[in-house]
Amino acid sequence: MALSREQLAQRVAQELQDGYYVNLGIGIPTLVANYVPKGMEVMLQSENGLLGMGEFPTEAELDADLINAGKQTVTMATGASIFDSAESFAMIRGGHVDLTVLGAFEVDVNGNIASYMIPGKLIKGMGGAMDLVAGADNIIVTMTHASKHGVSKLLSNCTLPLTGKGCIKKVLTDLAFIEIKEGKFHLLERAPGVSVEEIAKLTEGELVIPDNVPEMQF
Amino acid sequence: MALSREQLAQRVAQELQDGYYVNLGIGIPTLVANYVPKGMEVMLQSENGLLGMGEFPTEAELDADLINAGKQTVTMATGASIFDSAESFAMIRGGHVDLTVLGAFEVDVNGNIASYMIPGKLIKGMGGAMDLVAGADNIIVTMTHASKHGVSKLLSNCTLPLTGKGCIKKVLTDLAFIEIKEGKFHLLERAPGVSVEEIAKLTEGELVIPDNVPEMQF
Amino acid sequence: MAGFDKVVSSYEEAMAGLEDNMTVIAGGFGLCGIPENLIAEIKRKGTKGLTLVSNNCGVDDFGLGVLLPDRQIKKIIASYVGENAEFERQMMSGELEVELTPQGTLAEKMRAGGAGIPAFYTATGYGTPVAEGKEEREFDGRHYILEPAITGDFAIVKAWKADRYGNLVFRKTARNFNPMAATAGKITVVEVEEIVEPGELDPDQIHTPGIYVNRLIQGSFEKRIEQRTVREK
Amino acid sequence: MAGFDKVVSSYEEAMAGLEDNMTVIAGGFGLCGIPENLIAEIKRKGTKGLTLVSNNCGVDDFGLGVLLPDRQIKKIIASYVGENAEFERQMMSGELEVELTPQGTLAEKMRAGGAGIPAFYTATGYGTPVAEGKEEREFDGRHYILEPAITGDFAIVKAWKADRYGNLVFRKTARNFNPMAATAGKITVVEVEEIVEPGELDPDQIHTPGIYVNRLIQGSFEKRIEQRTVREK
Repeated sequence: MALSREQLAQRVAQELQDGYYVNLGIGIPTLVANYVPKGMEVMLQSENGLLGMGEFPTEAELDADLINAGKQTVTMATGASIFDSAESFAMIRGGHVDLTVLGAFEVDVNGNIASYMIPGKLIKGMGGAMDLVAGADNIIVTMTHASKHGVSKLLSNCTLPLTGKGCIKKVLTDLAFIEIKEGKFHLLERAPGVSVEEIAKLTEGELVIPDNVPEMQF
Repeated sequence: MALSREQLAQRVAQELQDGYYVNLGIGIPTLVANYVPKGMEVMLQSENGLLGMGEFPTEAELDADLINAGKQTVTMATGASIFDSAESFAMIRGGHVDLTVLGAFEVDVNGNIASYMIPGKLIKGMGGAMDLVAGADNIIVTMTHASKHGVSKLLSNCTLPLTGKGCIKKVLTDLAFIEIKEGKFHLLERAPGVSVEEIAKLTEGELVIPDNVPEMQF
Repeated sequence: MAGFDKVVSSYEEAMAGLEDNMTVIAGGFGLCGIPENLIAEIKRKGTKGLTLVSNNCGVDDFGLGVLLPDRQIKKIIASYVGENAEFERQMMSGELEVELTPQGTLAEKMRAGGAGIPAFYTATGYGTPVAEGKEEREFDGRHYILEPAITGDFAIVKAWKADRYGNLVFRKTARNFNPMAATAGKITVVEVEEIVEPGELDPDQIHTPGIYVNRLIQGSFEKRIEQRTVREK
Repeated sequence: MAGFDKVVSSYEEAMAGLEDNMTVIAGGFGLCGIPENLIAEIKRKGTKGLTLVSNNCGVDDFGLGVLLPDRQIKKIIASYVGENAEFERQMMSGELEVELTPQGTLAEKMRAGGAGIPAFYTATGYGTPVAEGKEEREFDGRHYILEPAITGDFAIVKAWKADRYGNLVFRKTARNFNPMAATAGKITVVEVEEIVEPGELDPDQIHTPGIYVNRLIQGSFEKRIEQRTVREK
């Protein structure tokens, strides 16, 4: 079975470490915050200028001056700090964020990522994604392994305009957890009940399959 | 009569305008603060990170955490702000300071200035002087016109290592107020009782002398 | 109060001197911390051919989006746009020029503009469409591109509090691009919720020193929320 | 308090891992806002061959100057030095390498180092000895030189208050180079006058977010004044 959005978030959350500063992109990455392991503390960075993002506000707490990078109203966690956009991206570009999780349309065997633009269709802009993929050393891309029509999104070469070049090392799809190194995809884990063959069939770029590919544990 | 230190400061003060943000270098420039015309407000920038420098403190006000760029204890004026060194020099380099006053060893007809180093003798460093001369559009250099031995400090070419290239337009010496343009010194005013001939004799670089050179007014 | 009093008495006075074809840098992220009334004044004035530098372009009827119907914007430099239909129409038809710039690069370009840094290198955008036409260079084995600074004829900024000297304090994430915008305008105009007397703000806690501010006006703000997201108590 | 508690219990622990020949970036301007006790700990450890990045080098018996007698400093990158006799002797004899850097360029190099900007252009130093060996370039008819960023193995910082998460607040002009230094160290060690619990500092008023801080210690400070200048009441 392909992973649900919640399971994707849960699996990413297993990569967290106590004391991590984490930037979570819009969509599935945002859900990761719901699965931080008990007894562990992470601090969420929101690139519009907030370190220590808290839950959504109650009606009573609602504050138009306090939003996240997805423009949603949020609250501040204990020990939060506020800064301007230049400082926020100094933090990101300077490699101070421990883990960045974001979505993508395509990734390829050279660690390229396309996530912001479909020519002629979707041209809203890259927002902070280009800075995030260029600045972070530790990035997890979360995405579906293939389109609804079975077209692979794990490619030899990205076909869409790139968000970043050679910067992605880990991809979690609804089918598999994959590492990118030496110009190849390396299959690390498979979703529960998903066969190695199924993953191989839906992976266009070269895929290295070890003898033993464990199922993800939840 | 050559101007006294106080007169140099007084003459510079005549160049102030209401609402000016001013950076005053160490030495004579510092004295300018004592001659701000009545009814006029200027705000002093100290490049270690203070806009709105006040008077020296009383014994009771003395605070080791509040110093100026000359490392002297100071106070803050009403409406002062504090910032870090990067911000301070962003302000300076970005041309936001209206007037900069600083000393020099030599200036030349091309607007070059040497003020920080005498090889083999004085190698303490440029501090903020290179940033100040590169960043400000409006600079007044205050200096003695010649050495005690009668060697001119207004030259065809600076002989000492430069602090800045082509950035000085106005020089006030103890003998004259001079503008630098088109590769020449232009005599604007002379110190009371000082003859044009005396100034010419002590000016090594080409000096343009208009028919009428008014005496400075105090 | 003499030369440092930056307070003006009308929005007309606040935006005086803005002319067709000028460049305007605007603070704000989405609809958060935008100079609502200064934008409205630009609409009222009808200034045309503007190049706007702002992270976003508002929505159809609020924020910078209100400058679209009368075609007041010639070009926009932004990181994320198209939250409104008229914007997309003008972009697709080529009536509106859009220069997409990564968010962090945009913030740094404004800062550099205000700080007298003409250009800087960044890894952001290397190997992407953003790098097209830009110098590429390696430092320590990593690839970077050269990004030029941005300055504006005007900067329009929203702060929370100010003193009459133009010292500014921002509130929560409404800070965003506002401090950098404030440094990068030849004329920087700031609207605030509250103006206090000089000396009332703690010098250690001023976000933007008054030296960057030319004009200051107190306004009232709608503060529209773009994505109203609440949790059950 | 879990993973974000940066507080260590001794100066030895604070400077653990500092080894010979490392680069250390230090906050402070003159003797104002210097990490007195962290410097003293480096002296006690006897670490040698250090490259120090700091605006100044203290005085004979205080601040970074205390690292001179035992020849712990191999090289210093500073804007203004020579306030002490031993420094001048070592510099003149060639025992100590000195790289003079304009003050604003030094501050910007630290900021760039922390911000992932490998190099930037500045007009400061163009046509002077500082430009030697550096790329020169024109933008809009003005001359600039290319300045590389600086990072350090360690950064040592003095702040006024911190919470246990490492969020920092500085006091008056003791701020100076400290915030930039804090961003530019692989390991950033901060000593403060007071440590409070997370949540006690106003998030809008934090000067340095805790993400930059690795270790935090509370100390007591002499705060020596270099130029004691007072006026008659």
